[in-house]
Amino acid sequence: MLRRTFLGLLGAAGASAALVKPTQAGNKHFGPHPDTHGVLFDATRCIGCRQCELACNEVNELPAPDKPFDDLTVLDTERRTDEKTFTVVNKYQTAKGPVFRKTQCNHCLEPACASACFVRAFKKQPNGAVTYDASVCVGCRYCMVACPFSIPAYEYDEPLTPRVRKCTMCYPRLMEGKLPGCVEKCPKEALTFGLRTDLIQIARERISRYPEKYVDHIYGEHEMGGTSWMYLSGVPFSEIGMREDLGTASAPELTAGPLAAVPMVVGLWPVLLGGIYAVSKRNAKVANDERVKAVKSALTKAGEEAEKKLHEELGKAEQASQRRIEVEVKKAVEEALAPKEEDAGTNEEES
Amino acid sequence: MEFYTLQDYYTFTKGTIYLIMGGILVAATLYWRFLMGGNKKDD
Amino acid sequence: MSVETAAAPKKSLFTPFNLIATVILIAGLVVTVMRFTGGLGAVTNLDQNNPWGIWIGFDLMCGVALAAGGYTTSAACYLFGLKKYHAGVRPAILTAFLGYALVVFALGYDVGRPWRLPYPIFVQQGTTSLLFEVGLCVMLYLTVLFIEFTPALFEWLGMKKIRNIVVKMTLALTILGVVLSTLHQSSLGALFTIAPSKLHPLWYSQYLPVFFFVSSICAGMSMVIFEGTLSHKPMHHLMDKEYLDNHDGLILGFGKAASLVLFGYFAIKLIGLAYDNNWHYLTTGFGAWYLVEMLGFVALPSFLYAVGVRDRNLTVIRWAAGLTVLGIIVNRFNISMVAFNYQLPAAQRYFPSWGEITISLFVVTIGVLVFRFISTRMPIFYEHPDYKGEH
Amino acid sequence: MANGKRILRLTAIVIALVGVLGFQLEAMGMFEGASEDAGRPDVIMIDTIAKLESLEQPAAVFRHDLHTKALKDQGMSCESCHKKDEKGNLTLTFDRLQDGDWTDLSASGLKDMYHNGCISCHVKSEEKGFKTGPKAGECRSCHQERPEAADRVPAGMDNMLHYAHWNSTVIPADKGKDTNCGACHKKAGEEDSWRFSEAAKTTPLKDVFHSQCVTCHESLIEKKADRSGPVQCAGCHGEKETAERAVEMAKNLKAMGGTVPRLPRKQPDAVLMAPEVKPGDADGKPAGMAPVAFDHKLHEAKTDSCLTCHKDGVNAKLDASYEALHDVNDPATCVGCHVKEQEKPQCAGCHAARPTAKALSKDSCATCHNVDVGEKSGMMAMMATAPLTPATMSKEEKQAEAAKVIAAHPETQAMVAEKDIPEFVTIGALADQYRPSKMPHRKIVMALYKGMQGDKLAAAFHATPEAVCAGCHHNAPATLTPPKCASCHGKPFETEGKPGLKAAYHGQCMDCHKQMKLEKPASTNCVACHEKKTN
Repeated sequence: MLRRTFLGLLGAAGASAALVKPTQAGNKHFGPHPDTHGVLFDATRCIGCRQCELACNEVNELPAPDKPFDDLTVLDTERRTDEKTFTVVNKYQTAKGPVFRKTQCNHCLEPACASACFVRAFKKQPNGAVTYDASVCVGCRYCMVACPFSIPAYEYDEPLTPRVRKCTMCYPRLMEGKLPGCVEKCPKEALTFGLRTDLIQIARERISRYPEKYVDHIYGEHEMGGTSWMYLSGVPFSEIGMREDLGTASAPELTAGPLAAVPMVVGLWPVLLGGIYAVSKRNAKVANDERVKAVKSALTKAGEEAEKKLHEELGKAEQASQRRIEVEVKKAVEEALAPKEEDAGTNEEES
Repeated sequence: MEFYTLQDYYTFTKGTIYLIMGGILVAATLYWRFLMGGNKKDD
Repeated sequence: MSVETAAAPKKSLFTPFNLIATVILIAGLVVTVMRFTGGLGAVTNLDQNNPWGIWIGFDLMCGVALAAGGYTTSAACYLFGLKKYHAGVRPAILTAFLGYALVVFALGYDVGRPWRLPYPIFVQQGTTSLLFEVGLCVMLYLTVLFIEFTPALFEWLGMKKIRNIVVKMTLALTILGVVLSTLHQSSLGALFTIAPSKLHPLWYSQYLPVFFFVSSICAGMSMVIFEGTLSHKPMHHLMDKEYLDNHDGLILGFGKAASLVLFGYFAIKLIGLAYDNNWHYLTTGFGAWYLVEMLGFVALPSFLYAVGVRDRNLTVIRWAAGLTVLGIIVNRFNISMVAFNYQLPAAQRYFPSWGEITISLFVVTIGVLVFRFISTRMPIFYEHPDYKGEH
Repeated sequence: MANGKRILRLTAIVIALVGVLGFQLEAMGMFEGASEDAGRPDVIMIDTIAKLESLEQPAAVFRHDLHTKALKDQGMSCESCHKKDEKGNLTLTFDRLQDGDWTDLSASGLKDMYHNGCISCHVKSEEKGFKTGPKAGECRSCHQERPEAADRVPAGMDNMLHYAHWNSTVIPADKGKDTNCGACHKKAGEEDSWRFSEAAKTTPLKDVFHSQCVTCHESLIEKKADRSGPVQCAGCHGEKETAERAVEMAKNLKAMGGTVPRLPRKQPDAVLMAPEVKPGDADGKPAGMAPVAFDHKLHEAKTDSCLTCHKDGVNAKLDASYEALHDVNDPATCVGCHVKEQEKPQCAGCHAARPTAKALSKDSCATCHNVDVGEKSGMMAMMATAPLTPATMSKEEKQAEAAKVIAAHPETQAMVAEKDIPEFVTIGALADQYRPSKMPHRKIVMALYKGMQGDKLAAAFHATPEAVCAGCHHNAPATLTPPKCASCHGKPFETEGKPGLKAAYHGQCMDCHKQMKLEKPASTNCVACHEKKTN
């Protein structure tokens, strides 16, 4: 009987956890900070000169790469950002000829890295940049797991002080009123820097002015809740190595459900488990009482001898093991035409 | 308090909730003792 | 942590087990030196696309799931009133405590700056992170498990008074343990809810936390059975009559429970499949592997358990327990490695290096040695004569 | 025992893994070989019975060219399968005169006809020792579960192919005439594509063409004429074959001087296109746009087929609505075709960057609507007000009026005197890491002029010699002394559509080079235009 209760309640536990639906913050909306800046990358303008990579390398004082930045054969293999490279340009062969695409941190409006970080090392700054603070980073790399664009990189070769490295949108330069390094260096204005709201207008304008030149989509306007770095392209984005299946839910929205369930467990589990404990204890007590009663009635029917023995044992029970009583009681009961009792625990634990 | 990202908002609300959760655990223990500590005979 | 010191007192008996353990320990120490001088890059196959390997997938994910025996057993005994499982509680608590201690120990290898592990709790709290939730719960639960374990220690040391105080806290500790376990077991699954684009749709679900919690119950109970089987032979001389008398009952009871929970787990996985309308993936390669996991490692052990319980056949139950444990490992591997980054070309996928495997074996070996050290000295499989029958 | 079980379990896991791998390989299509027969133009799916009753078996796959070749190899003719009608023409149906013949045939009769016809022939040719097709009992060889899709291209009777026919001596001239139109076109004076013929209204189009083309080609071959056309399916509909033919045609065209001789159909040289006169219009003069003098002769040479413009056939009245003539996005309209012309590398350098070039402007309207506008300018230049009243004019008068206007069109692009074009322009306003760029300005302008040479479209629309300057010096008055780029272009990101000076220079040069398909210098070769500073 008790075992069944146990299993049933385990099932109930699973079900109530499932009931907690993913919730957003009610109907509240948190638009980006009005000062959110961003960059619009226009793949139809990019010529693949790698000047942005060079600028990034200089501005961030990164180590020199194996091959110099004017060596364009590097473009023949697809690369990703790493701990020494915050931005890379890749070349894609498409129906419209080679198309180049720059990759770097997209500076999400609701950054997955920031949502994932358990020490708040990442922060979405009011000016749009997503920055990283190495002074608190533990190095768990959950940000790398979380990032839908696979941008953060880790210093795997640092034994004791590894950092996560990624584009900062040149946050220090922005604070000085300068442009991001790559934007400043681009010879073609393939990168347009500005307020994010303006950039969306600009992108829409370009698409409507040259409808045959552009795919009618601003990548990053809504992807993963929107990004500060957005993209225009003349070929489908999937052809230039960008995932079109990311959806529009931001990282905090994705984890809102499980996070919302946490306090419910804390609030209700003690009540539920305490209740189970009380019920099982009560059942045990009732069973015990019944048995004692049965024993009593059996014993009154039985002779003096048995009654005496029982009293003796009940007296002992106050100080010593219940189990022993049980055995003794059983013995006594058997002697006295036993009733059909199942085993039941006895209460000895004080809360 | 003004929030510009859902992330900041959640950081704030979850922070509060974690504190409340700690409080709940302590309160639950005390309340249990209060509830169970009455007339033992009636248990 | 007591684990470092535990490696030392090995018996000079040249048993095969001791020889292998010695080799693993030496290899582990070598890799340890490499890890903390050359960085993760020197010993692991981790890269920018694959930030988590077996140190997370096995040591953390599986370690935590398999240590779930602690809370399931103590809940069954102290909360659900199944007193006859009492003898099983102490081994389970010890296993769980060691399991969690080793998880933290292994994390020391995996994270970049292990001495900062307390940072999320004491320096800057990233409350929106599920990893924060996991970290907080693991820390608290480790403490709870330690306190739950201390009676054995105090009995061994003969410290009666403090032992009795701790015993009085059992109910509160057990409830707290279950609360914390529910939270971090499920949050381990919820870690991946942030990356729907990286985890294969067959394994990704908004229900991941529920899946992880329910499967941890199966894992915990199966692990108690499995481990009881393993320690039965070498530890037999230490086990008292009560332990031995109740052991078969415990196996039957847990077998029955595990069978039912596995059934429920299978059911909710099926619902998850329907919820996201992922049927069409079943015909792909990943789908076949998913079916292997679901049929071979969930449905089959559930059925085997049922058969074993009906026939009171302990051998079958033990096999089912082994299969379930393996199934949990398969599931955690799938989620953290096999189905993770499924979109990447094969050349960029992760496979563990020898260094990583060595450290994982190293950690497991330490666990076994410490368990042996403690269980041969403290009243784990038997009741301390002073407290006989007082449980 | 326990060991055995363990091995068994490991084996099971290995098998499962191999299975998974196999699945993935299969999914990636590694096991699938490409079908050799994919995309044959001659596949016919025989499902004649489907019209009478539902099919018991899937339609039969029939490869026509395979059979014509086999018949030829075995010394047999088309008549082995196709009957000749009373005029001696081959019918297109199998072994019967025409569809009408078998309407009284039952489905089973029809089935027997095909089965007997096919199988008996296969048997016979096998007896003769040839490789042959399926025989009785091999149902699935013809009735394939997966139908083969034929891959046919349109036969493409364009002006050049048409010329090859009407210029051919193999096709004799009509009685008492110099031309041989009558050999194909039955209605003298009203020749048009067959698709607009009477027959096409009742007969499927493919039969209209096949019954004439293939029959004629076949009869010429029988008569051992000097030349004939294709009789195989692939000859007209095979992708490879038509491509080869196109190459050959292009070669012939080049040998003739690049222009297909005009069709001797008495089409006009010049046409006066005027809006229709509606009742109420004063003096029988239409209100609105000035008439257009259309150079029909010039445009004939610029198109592959008369049907490009005469969409409903040359005898039908042309749709003269605004939309039918001015749709920028439809290359079959006047404006659309002109815009399409701008995609040529010689034009695209300037035009691709200027969406305004595609929109209609008041200047571009007046370029066409220019008949009878006198000395007016601006918007009024497009309004017909002069004494011209098209409604009262005869066809000849109208043609003459149009011809007069056309004659006044410039033959080629007017050029600015070479000495007025600066030879070099040094761009140094931004010199920072690189030395100033010495741009060969005159060379570039002359290259642009060269691309327009003899292009009447360019000549007509580039109204002044300085219009060309606007290709780069855009948004400025067309003058020999345009303002400096830096007058408008300064810092980046000030106004959308107006790049900063650096991007303006780079964009202008690189985008133009890209559009004009100039490989050198590569956009990424910085030092090709400006030397790197060494310090």
